[in-house]
Amino acid sequence: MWDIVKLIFPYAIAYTVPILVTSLGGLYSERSGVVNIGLEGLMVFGMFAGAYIVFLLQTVAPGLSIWLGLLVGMLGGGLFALLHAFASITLNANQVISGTAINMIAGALTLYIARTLTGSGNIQVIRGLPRVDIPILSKIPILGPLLFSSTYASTWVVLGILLLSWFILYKTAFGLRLRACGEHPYAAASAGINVYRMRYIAVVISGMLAGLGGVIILVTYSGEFNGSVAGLGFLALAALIFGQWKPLGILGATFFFGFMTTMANISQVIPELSIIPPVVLKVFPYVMTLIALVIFSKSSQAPKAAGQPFDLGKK
Amino acid sequence: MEYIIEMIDIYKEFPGVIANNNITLRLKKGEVHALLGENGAGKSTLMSILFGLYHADRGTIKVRGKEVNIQNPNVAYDLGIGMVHQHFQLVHNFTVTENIILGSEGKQILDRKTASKKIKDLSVRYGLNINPNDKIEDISVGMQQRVEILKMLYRDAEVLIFDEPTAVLTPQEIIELMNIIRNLIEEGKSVILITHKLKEIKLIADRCTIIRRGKYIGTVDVGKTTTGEMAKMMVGREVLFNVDKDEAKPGEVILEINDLNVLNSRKTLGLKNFSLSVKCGEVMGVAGVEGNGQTELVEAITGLRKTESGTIHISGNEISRLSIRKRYETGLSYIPEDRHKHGLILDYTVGENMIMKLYYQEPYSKRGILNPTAIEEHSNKVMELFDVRAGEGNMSLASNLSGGNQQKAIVGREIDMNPDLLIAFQPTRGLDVGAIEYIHKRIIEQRDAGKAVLLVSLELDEILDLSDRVAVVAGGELIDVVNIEDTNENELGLMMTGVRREDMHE
Amino acid sequence: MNKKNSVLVRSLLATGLGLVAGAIMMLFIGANPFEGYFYLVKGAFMSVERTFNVVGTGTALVLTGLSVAFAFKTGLFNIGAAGQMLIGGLCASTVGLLVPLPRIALLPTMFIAAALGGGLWGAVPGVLKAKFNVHEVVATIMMNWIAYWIAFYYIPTFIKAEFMTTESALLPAKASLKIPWLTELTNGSYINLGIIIAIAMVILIKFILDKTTLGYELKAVGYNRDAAQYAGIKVNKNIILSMVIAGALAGLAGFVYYCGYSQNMQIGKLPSLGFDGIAVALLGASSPWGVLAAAMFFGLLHSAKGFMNAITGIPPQISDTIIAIIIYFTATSLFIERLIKKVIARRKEKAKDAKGGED
Amino acid sequence: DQEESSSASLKVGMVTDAGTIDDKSFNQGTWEGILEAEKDMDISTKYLKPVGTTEADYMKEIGNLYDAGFRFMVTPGFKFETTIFQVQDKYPDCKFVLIDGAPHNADWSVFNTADNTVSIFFAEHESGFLAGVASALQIKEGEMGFIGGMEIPPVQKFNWGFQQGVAYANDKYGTTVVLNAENIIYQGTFSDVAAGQQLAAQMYDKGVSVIFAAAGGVGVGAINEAKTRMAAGEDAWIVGVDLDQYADGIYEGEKSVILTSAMKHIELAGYDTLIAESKGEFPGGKTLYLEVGVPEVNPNLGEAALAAMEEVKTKIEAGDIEISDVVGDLFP
Ligand SMILES: Nc1ncnc2c1ncn2[C@@H]1O[C@H](COP(=O)(O)OP(=O)(O)OP(=O)(O)O)[C@@H](O)[C@H]1O
Ligand SMILES: Nc1ncnc2c1ncn2[C@@H]1O[C@H](COP(=O)(O)OP(=O)(O)OP(=O)(O)O)[C@@H](O)[C@H]1O
Ligand SMILES: [Mg+2]
Ligand SMILES: [Mg+2]
Repeated sequence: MWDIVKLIFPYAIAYTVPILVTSLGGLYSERSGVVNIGLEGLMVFGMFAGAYIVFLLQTVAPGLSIWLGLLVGMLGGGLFALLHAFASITLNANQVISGTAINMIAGALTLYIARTLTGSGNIQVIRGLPRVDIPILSKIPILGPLLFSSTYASTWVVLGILLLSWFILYKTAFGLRLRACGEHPYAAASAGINVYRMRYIAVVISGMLAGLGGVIILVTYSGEFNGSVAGLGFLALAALIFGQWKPLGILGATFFFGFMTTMANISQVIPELSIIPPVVLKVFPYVMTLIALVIFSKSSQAPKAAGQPFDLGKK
Repeated sequence: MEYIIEMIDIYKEFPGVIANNNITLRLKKGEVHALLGENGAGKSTLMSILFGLYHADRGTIKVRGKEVNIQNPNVAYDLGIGMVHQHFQLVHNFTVTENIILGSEGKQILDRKTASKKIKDLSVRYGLNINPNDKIEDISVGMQQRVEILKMLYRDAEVLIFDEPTAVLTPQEIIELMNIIRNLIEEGKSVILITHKLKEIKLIADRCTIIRRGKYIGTVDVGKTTTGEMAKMMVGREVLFNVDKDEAKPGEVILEINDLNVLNSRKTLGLKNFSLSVKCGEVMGVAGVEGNGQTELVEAITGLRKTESGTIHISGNEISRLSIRKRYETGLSYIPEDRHKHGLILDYTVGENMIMKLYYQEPYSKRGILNPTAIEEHSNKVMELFDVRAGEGNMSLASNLSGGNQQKAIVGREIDMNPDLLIAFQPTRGLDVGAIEYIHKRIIEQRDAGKAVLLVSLELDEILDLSDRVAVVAGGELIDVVNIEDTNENELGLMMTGVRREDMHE
Repeated sequence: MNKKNSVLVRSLLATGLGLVAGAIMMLFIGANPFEGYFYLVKGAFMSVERTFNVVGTGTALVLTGLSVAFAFKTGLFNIGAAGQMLIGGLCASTVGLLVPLPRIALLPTMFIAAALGGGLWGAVPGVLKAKFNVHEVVATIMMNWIAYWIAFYYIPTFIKAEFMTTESALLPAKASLKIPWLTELTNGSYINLGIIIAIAMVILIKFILDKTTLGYELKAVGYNRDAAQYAGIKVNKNIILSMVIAGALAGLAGFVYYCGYSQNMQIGKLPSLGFDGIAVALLGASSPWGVLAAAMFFGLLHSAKGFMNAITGIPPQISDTIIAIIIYFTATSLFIERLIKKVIARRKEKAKDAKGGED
Repeated sequence: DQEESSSASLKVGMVTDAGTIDDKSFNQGTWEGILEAEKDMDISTKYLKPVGTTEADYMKEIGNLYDAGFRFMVTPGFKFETTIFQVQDKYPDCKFVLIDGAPHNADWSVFNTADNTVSIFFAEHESGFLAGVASALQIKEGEMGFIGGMEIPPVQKFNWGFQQGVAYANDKYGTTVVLNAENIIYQGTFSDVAAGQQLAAQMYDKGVSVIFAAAGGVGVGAINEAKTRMAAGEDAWIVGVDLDQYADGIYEGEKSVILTSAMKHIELAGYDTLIAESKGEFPGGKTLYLEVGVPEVNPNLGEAALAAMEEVKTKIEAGDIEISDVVGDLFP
């Protein structure tokens, strides 16, 4: 079993990271009171923007182009999220509808633009991020092979974002205000906080992180943009709820998904696992999530105002 | 500089409603200035404009003689203006400290320790008795109000606006609040106080500005004006303050509660070994500080909450294991505390709301199919009987009714079911005197028709006006049941703190 | 303006804005929007076959749209129509392929199987929501994937085609919803018995929601759970029931799609119609007739976009983009409508003022 | 305008199979052949992508093309078999080129390639065989693996041919390449990029050095994994499929992870039939077998491997080597 775990771990982490960072994006948005069903679309859009930059620059500056791609993917996701922000914050639209529209627009529009720009719906990346063993740390017994071997730089960036998010949310004035906007926006407003602005910031951050997640998929395991992220945005949303709207909960939830899915994916080539009917392995993460949700259901920590438009009656 | 605040000719319109139609209000430094008006008169709107939450369409605001533009609450705080809202603006799962520093945290990285210390100091100085580390959801409403006050003090507000602060308080808490307000005045602050209770205005205010339907009526010197005069200015007609009622003629026991134990939302016993019996033809008032078991009692009777042990009989039938609907069918009606949470389905029409508990019965439906004619007839009847006014009659959405009309609709619906036992939980909360008068009359009519009424109210005046007997609760226990003639406000207030009558007269 | 009219206006407004946005995008790539839309309409109605194809293409969308709309009405968001549809199709196909019954009995059995299968798939999130307060959005997403993988392994194991493991066997004619003479008459269009089922369901759901105590209860729970409980309505029962009905509708979508439109099932696919159902429900403002109209409109776009593309060179993604933009505008049209009202009110006021300012 | 100028020339349409037009494989090959023909003759071209992959979806797009005036259509994939069976009669004035399949009715009881239709087949097993021989000869010893997409006939044939090729190299050229049953798998989709990457990673981690990926998007993931490894100095090769995938495998300068590719010259399907059509020689009603093999240029193959491959090629052509296109006692 240990051998299997050791074998799976680095790839499970690689698979987890984009979901994790997207889910963290969702965390900002929902903590500010804006439900973001559009994470999937934001990922797609960010992935598209990043892929296009990498595509343009990879022959000129291979290493740099990847990091630029990550940056532009973030910006692209953030920019695209403005559409959701505008509808759900400025226009007080139904946030679920707006998010659904974001998903639909991203899928259709990126392919439409990709065709026009590159003449091709698919955008390929020559080479993604390298995978490296962290010197010294990868030699630590147990933890070394699990955590510090074959890692992507992006993984550490995302873990940094995770820690930073925790700190921002709970230790800074910005975080306090953000959470207040998601729990009781009118209280926040009466404390002099510009709820609209906070929500805009949060939704844009969620777009940036989801966009980053999209590009990470591209520069780590997929190497190609094809107009879809295969439902990972929805998984990120589920992980957000499963993780009870908390950074560490989200880490746990996404890693659980990542590990189980990876295990199911590769069970075919691992004789020890191939005795289990594949359908069981495939279905396992989803069934377990349902069970976990039942167990945690007693203490739901959902932001109280998430999904409710905020309207001060201003003209 | 005579006035610290001057609001001149303030005009504010909401879609379809002119909330403020050229209202003028001038606040002197060091005074308590009351703002009086019916529900929907525009009081909260006016104060929200002063506090920077809304923007006036027209009009001028001067602070200390200088014209200002209050863009948002931050500007208001900078000008030394703070506000305690009618509905508390507190984040329930934040601590007291977090709520108070929210929006004026100082540095970007939170320093909760220093803030807590400052809050503790303020709390001691003004006698507020607050623990900065408590979570809001764990403290009483009275305490929450003090947090709101601390929020203003923390920001060095000079002008403090209180929007209906006493509506949610117990008599004792009201007295304490009055003391706090006096402290504030002594420390050199000025206060604007919104309240529907003329008695309170008399007690503490220096001057009073009265508005009606968004229009400025006048400003009076409280010392030189009677409550009757003020009430007349407010509603535009004479108001009866006391409910006329004859002697009660109590009959058989209809509601019998024995040794009832009920858990509260925090999973501890909210009602302990509670026993009570209510007779036909009487109004049984339940007096108590909020959160002392009233909700648990009422919800246990109606079935919204499970009981742990004990029995509840209505007309001799044990009902504590029956479904909610079965209980209503035994002749129980219930005017709920929160009209928006429980009382109405705001997206349904008034007509649909009128059959909320009847829709499955003939003639409103037959074999699962609704009968629109019967529904319409029924709701028109109730609306007429109880003077429910709505733009499109029974086809109006409930959400489009004003608060008073919503409440009248609920009262009408419940009384029209001709219940043997009517439970009325805070039936007039937040309503103006006109609406209160009307609802009180209906409750007494019910009693006079030989029906039982269980009236839960946090307002002692209401209890004293309507009840024949009063059950006082404290800490989830029944303290005592007293006849209304044998008691008075002071005694009830003391009992509500948990002191038993025997102990009082020693 | 009463509520119904204003909903209609809003949907039309959104559609209009979506089409305008589509026109702008066509201009952007140098195409002529009038030509584009002309061929879109021509592609939909230029022949009997094509006209009926619009209906045939929209049929399953009516049911997925109805599924989502019904859940909406009762306060639930059903993202799980795709999975419910898949299971419904699986059940119907299994019956169609394996149960030896004459057509007259087989089709009703398949109908029931599909409704039961979809209903069961809806019941799980319903129960989780009612009993454990598990958010139905997550639960239905999970159920989608579970359905996906079950179909993935079920089809090759139990109902696979003779020469292929990735598809189910083609349904025999007696198990197909196609009506040979009608197909013939319409030159081989996709119209089939499914449209009867779809319209019947529209009428049934409309009736349930508006005219029955069941609908009264379901909507009450949807609008205000606490008030419904206060009124003595069994909230949990209604939540579950609502999801079961929504699931059954989506299951029937699987029936009409897999047994009427495609005649077999393929593995490795969550039907996109499940998600399009969300769009249909939104554009149809969750009202049954609105859903029917929206589904037909989407059917038109889906069935004619290829023709437009073939003639004009405007990429077919334009129609997906138009649909997406329409949905975005349905979300925001309430605001736009208010804006328009305000402008009108201002005008009136000015007119009044001009009259002399009395009153 | 556009319509006018093209009205004179033949309108040639294509309906894609699952996947995009630039799938580096089937659709792309077919489309490139048509575009190639467009350069050489007076035709206008267009492809449509159906929403799904059911017969109804295909019929719809063929109808769209037909109604828009297209009278020559190329459809890639055996999934079009039943569709073409119907449309060849429905649209008798239109010509159809069906790649990888022969028109038949729903229950396979009637096969009929009408006069306006030509069926085109490829011997994928031969292509797989050659690729197997070439890669075995190149690495000489070690382990190889196979990742298929869905378990459908063309992919299966690639697999079986590949296994026979490796065995042949071991037998006749003394290589010692191992193919373990556990390393021969079908992922189950043509789209799960993540699973492709993870499966390839596992195989490489367990010592496999060459993976034959006939798996669409799943293959994209596998190629991506190979690139990451090769860039880090590991031996991680991919055998490409359908087209010469060398360019897709480039990870640095000119270096590619694609050892060789098991090709079928799909582009010839459209090109050859269109040229024939222009000469009035459309091979209607016929079934054609088109060329398969490995690319002309294989920068990653050494002299010895190339030479041996030529030898094998001649033997196959001469019928000296028999390659089975059924599973027999191979790994399924
Ligand atoms: N945000 C808003 N949008 C639209 N109308 C509003 C809004 N806020 C208040 N109103 C309307 O403006 C009028 C004045 O409301 P306001 O809350 O100021 O009354 P009030 O005097 O405080 O009443 P109460 O005694 O019930 O607190 C009412 O008709 C109310 O319905
Ligand atoms: N938020 C709102 N949006 C639109 N219309 C509103 C809103 N609030 C109130 N109204 C409408 O404005 C009118 C006045 O409401 P308001 O609350 O001032 O009533 P009121 O005069 O105070 O009556 P009551 O004594 O019953 O409270 C009502 O007809 C109500 O339908
Ligand atoms: Mg009011
Ligand atoms: Mg008010």
